[in-house]
Amino acid sequence: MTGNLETKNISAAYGNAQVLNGVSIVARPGAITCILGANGAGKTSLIRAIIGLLPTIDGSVELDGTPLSSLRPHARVAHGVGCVPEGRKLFPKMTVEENLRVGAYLMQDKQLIQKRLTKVYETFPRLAERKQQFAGTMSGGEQAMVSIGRALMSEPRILLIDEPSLGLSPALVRDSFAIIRDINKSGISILLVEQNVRQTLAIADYGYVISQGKVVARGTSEELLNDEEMKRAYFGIQ
Amino acid sequence: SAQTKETVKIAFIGPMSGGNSAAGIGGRNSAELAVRLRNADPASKYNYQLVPMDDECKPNVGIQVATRVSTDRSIVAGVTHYCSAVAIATVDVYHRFRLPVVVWGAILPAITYGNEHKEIHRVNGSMLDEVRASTSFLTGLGYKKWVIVHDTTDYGNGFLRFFKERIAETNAEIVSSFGVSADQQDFSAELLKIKGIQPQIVVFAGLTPLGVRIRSQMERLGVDIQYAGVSGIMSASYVEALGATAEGTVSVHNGAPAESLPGGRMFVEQYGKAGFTDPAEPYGPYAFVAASLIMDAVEEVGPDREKVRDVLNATKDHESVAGPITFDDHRHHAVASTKYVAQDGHWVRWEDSLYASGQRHLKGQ
Amino acid sequence: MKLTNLTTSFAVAAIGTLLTGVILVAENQWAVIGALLAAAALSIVLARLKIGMVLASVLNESSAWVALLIPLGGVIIGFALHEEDFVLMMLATVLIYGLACVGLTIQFGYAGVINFAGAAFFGIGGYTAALLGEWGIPSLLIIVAGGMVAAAIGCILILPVLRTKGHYAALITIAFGLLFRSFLEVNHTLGGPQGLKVEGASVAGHSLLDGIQLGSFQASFYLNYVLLALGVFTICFILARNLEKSWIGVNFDAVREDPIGASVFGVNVAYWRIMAFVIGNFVIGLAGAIFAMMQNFIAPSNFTFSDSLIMLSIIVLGGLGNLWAILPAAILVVVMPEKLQEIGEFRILVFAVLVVLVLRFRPSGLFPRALRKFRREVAQ
Amino acid sequence: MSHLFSARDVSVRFGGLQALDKLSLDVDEGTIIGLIGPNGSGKTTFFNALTGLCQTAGGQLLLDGTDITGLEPRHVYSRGVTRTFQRSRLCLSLSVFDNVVIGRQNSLDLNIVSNLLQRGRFNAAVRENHERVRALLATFSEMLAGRIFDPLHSLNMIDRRRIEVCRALVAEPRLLLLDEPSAGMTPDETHEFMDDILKVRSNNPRMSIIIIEHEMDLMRRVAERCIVLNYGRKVADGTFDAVVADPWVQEAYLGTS
Amino acid sequence: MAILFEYLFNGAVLGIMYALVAVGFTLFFGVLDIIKFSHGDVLTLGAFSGLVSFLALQSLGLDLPVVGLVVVLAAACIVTGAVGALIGQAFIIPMRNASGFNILLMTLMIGTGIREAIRLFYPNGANPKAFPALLPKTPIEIGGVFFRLDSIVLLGLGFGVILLTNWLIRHTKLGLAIRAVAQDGDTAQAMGIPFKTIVLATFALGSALAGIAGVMHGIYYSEINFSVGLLLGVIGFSAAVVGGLGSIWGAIIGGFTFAALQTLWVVVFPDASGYRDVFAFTAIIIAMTIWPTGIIAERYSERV
Ligand SMILES: Nc1ncnc2c1ncn2[C@@H]1O[C@H](COP(=O)(O)OP(=O)(O)OP(=O)(O)O)[C@@H](O)[C@H]1O
Ligand SMILES: Nc1ncnc2c1ncn2[C@@H]1O[C@H](COP(=O)(O)OP(=O)(O)OP(=O)(O)O)[C@@H](O)[C@H]1O
Ligand SMILES: [Mg+2]
Ligand SMILES: [Mg+2]
Repeated sequence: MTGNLETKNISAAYGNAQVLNGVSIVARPGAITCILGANGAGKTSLIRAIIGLLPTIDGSVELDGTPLSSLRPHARVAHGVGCVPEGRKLFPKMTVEENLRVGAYLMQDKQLIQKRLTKVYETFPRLAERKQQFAGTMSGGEQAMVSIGRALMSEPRILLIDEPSLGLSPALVRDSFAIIRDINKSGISILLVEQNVRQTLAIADYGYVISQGKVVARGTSEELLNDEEMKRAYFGIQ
Repeated sequence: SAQTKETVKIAFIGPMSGGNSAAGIGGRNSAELAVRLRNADPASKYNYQLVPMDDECKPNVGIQVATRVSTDRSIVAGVTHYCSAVAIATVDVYHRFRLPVVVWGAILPAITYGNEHKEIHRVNGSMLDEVRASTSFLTGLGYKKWVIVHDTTDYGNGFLRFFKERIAETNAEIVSSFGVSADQQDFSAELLKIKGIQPQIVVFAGLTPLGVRIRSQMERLGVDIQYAGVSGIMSASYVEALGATAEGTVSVHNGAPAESLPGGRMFVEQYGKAGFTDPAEPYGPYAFVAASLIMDAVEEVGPDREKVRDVLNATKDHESVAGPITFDDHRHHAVASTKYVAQDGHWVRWEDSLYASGQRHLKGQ
Repeated sequence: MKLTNLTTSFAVAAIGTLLTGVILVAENQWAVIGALLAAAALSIVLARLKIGMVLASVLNESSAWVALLIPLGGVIIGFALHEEDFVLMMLATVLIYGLACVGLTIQFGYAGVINFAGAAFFGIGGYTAALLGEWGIPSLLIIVAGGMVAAAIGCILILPVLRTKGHYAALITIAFGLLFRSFLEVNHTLGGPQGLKVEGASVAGHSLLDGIQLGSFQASFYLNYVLLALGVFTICFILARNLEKSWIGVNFDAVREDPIGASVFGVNVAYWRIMAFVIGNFVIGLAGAIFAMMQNFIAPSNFTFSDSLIMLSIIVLGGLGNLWAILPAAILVVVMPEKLQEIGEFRILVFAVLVVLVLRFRPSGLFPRALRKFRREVAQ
Repeated sequence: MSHLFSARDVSVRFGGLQALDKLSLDVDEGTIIGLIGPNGSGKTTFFNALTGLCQTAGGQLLLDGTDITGLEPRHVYSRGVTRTFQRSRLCLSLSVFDNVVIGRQNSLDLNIVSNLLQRGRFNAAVRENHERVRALLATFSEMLAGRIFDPLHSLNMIDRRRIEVCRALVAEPRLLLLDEPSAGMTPDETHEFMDDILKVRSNNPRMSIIIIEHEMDLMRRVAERCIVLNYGRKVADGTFDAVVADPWVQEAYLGTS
Repeated sequence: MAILFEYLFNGAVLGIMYALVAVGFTLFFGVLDIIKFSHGDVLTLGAFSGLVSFLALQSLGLDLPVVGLVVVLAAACIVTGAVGALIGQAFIIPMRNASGFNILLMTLMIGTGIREAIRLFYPNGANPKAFPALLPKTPIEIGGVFFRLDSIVLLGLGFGVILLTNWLIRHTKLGLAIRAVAQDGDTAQAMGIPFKTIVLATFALGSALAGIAGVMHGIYYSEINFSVGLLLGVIGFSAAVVGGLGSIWGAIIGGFTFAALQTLWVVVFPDASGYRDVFAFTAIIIAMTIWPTGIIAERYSERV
């Protein structure tokens, strides 16, 4: 099975402010690996560093043994890294369908693209109603659907997902977690960043906790669920 | 030897960037040539140096550089301005700072006639000289129904005014006139209108770039009417840019062909020898003359602005490559304008042309 | 803290005065290039050490009197070079363009209202001065009238501008600038392409066109204009500075940054846009009137689209919204082409390349605007 | 009895899309209303219509019984309605103070002459406003109060959210509209954040709040009444428990069956 | 009557020329969200490189009519495309985060640089240059209406190029990528789009359009000079904006509107023909008041 992503000791900074401080994580093939951490811990920065949008000052990224560090973002995508960025990041002046088509930019087979498009519309019927609406005018939740749909259009070996549940209604949050699990079942490794700890750990196999740009805890979902520190920080007062 | 001679500075001002830079650079080169020739002459008392300045053909820039050269006490006099608007704007500056100047290219009458400043001289004639020659020439050829196309700068407007005045004294008539802006590219609307009016002749008052555009678009639109221009179109690039289409365009210019000037052969020869990459352009000889006049005055009375001015004021029958120069009471040197026709890719003096000899015919003849 | 602020401000003023003086008098091409290189090196060092930002905030947070360093420096240069007509004329031109740029800063730097017709409003001020000059009206009144007419005509233009935004608004001002110029050119009642002569300014019956003569002290008449421009510039500078550090300044910024967000918090977006445009045009009109009086002559070709661009380049090169940056940038943009006369026909090319390089490597200008902080006001 | 705010049959249309469909609801003084509904059900659109950012296609919006339909945003503000945005709308290049003080628009002296010339008076006004803004920021975080003159772009997301709420609160509105204020916060942070808002409200018990949230725990805790939207229509209205018990809500919104 | 048709026809050729320039502006704006004001001068560059290639051909003794046209067009496109890509690489990509206004000013200055360079470094560059007649100028007269064959060909060529561009942007993968990059470069990369390549391709494409327009201009007017791009740039920009930035149909409408305004004025008020630009630009301001975001308004409006 493929989709084994490893970061080794990566560090990165915005100007003088170092946000990643030697982060090493492994996303195992076929598994869902999650990254937890408070606001501003550096989760998004880690995702950006993996995809190549944030230059690293140290360390390396490998996918199935291929070093990615020297590649530009689009080349990393070509190697099989997919991404649902934080805050959706749709192309606001494009229609829903065009957004989805951009997701399939690297695919050549027109029939396959059409097939995937149909599948996305099946998963999100609301998008099927709105094929020609500008993505920028959609409601917050609808945009999330487009963003996940867009990521589904390519066939990555590993999918990086940054806070997909942000702003989604409870039912849709559940759906999206179910969708993520389905994607995973279809053989795509997943690296998931979330605030919604309980539901995340429910579907994840393995997790990392990041704080101040460093990995401070790691373990299987159960281990993390039973960690006292984690409970205090994330589950709130019950 | 040159080292022991005192250095005297003379300013040159003209448009060296922008649309009129060809004329400006030609003028600068010609003035430079005059200075070089003088410096090479062992008999001269001083070592001359030309200080060239760019007025961009804009009055405000002109005022700036005029102030700059006028307030530089080491400069005794100036060879100034090709563009009339700039020349008009700067006369007060020269007067205020008492810098004698000789205009080498601007032809609006008011530059010398619009004031009483003793500092301002002009060697290249005025628009009036041209208009007179041109009107009698064209009406003499039998063109009675005129349309004038003029640019909306003071140059084109000035011509329009004087043409109107002169035509009123003849039995010809200006049936319509069109103002066009100096950077206009397309004239189909004006030309189709003219096509509808059917005049006998289209007279253009403006500079070469515009003159070329209008002539070539007349051809495209099938406006088959005789075309005439003022001195502004009379440059080598007019016939170059139009090729065969230029054939038969008539024009009148204050400058006679350099070769036909008394000292013209010498000028052409020396200009070629000096190795300038750009041509002298028709007004080049006048820049040469202006610089020479100033240097002659300096030779006579030394580098003193006031004395140089007085000598210049009194210029009478002074020999030059453009013939004898005489300043009138407004320090203006009138020029007998020469008539030209474009023939086989060259501007030819009308009298020497195949048209005058009847071998070829202008349109409507 | 107080002392360092004071010494820093004085040091800045001293260095600025010195550099300005040197650039103004430098005749020799190498001296000019040397001064340019020194200024470039200085700006790189400032950027490297991040001192630029610190300086900007020091100047921004000092009390209003620091603005008086400008007339101080100006007067020092003016009197030191009192016989150099040309140099003084350049200095006055710099101040006048600087004044117009204060207006543009209020419009574009503060409220974000783009104005590509700066030269047109400058011209309106100038033509007003030309027309009123014939009537023997006191010069100071004429200058104010120049500002008022520019502001009034701006009021008409702002209406279409308000309905649009971004590049659409830019087009409206570009179109106005172009039509203003072509109108002047074809319309003969205002002198046509040949332009108009303008009466020089006179103060208390004294024509500013006469040189100054006090005992043995003899100065060029351009010193008069330097002092006049310096006076008006300083007043407008201080007022603009107060404007920036006021609730109105806060509103301008909000309107520029996010008009929709601002409107939800009660900000009258249209009103502030109009205000900025009108105040700005008033200041530009003042500058135009003084300019016309000093030059004694104006013509349509003084007020072209490229002149508007020159004004905009000044505020952008200096650092958008930073009043202090206007003068160094104006010196660069106004004096440099003049000093580069020796390279003749290449100077426009050189100038264009220079601007491109600055924009490319210092996109926020040579001296970016400092954050507004009300520290001083709060501390009092 | 009269309500602080009422919507009567309000409709909003975007092209062919009916984003709000004859929505009616009432808000009494001093209450906190939770607005929930699936994504795209028109919650934000309702806020936009209320604050004058989008045109209504029918119906009336009444504040204190007076019609505010179609008023410009700034006039709605003057009547005491402020809001936050789902996607933060702050001026990143300005300081924290500037961003918040804009919220006091109506109490600022905007006369040109006094702003430019009467600097002493202006300085006094700055001191007064500074005190208020500082105190408000301090209720949320002492650290934030200490950074009052820092540029906004130097702050993290959470602090920016706090500042947006402060900007809306500093005007002492009568009706406060919060659009997903807790998005992106951990439960802990959300909790703390809501406490702070309630703290501010306790000083001003007559203020009413409408809050859009998908976080059910938070809703349960703060909302005295919940209104559920779907496809721009009101589908349920009542106490939190009653609404949550509604079978439609169970099924279509909460996804628990 | 016949003259009326001639007005219409020549107005149309003028309109298509403006439209072609406007399409370039629209492309850069709609696609990259920038105003690239050097466009007019790139056009001049295109015309001059076409001229040089023709002179080169001539000196090689190859004077075939069709080949000449193809070579001249190709040369113009290659030179302008390369220069466009170079501008993108050196100035626009590194300035991706700068304000739109900075880019506008910068490209204006780059345009000035190109213009001055042509004037200074092309032999005798300040003077107008004859442009070769690459198309047959055969006069055609139908019922007293006078055309030239080459004008008709140019009209067709202009339309063809514009429609092709529209198709490229709206209906191809390259077009999709171009628009994605315009709206969010980072995310486009994260979707696998090669950012730099696409930006450079856009610049090459838009500039090549200017190259074609330059050659057309040369053929139509038989004459080029270093400043043709100056006014044409301003008019093209106005046309693009009046039509509605970002819309190719808007560019066409804008181009024809502008040509119609100019022609109309001279026809109706021949004695005040000098006022034609005053009239045209006043009309533009009024049009912008009526249609604040262009005649074909942007469909997208910001959501709050
Ligand atoms: N563009 C930027 N410039 C400067 N600092 C930044 C930038 N983006 C993020 N930061 C800072 O880097 C740190 C880590 O940010 P990051 O977005 O990676 O956090 P996160 O864990 O994803 O947080 P969140 O849960 O809020 O999404 C934060 O302190 C943030 O303020
Ligand atoms: N400017 C607009 N143009 C077109 N459609 C719009 C516009 N604004 C909103 N809509 C549509 O109106 C509907 C309601 O949107 P709204 O933003 O009010 O939803 P919401 O309830 O706030 O959803 P969410 O919880 O996802 O934020 C959506 O389907 C959206 O696509
Ligand atoms: Mg994040
Ligand atoms: Mg919403």
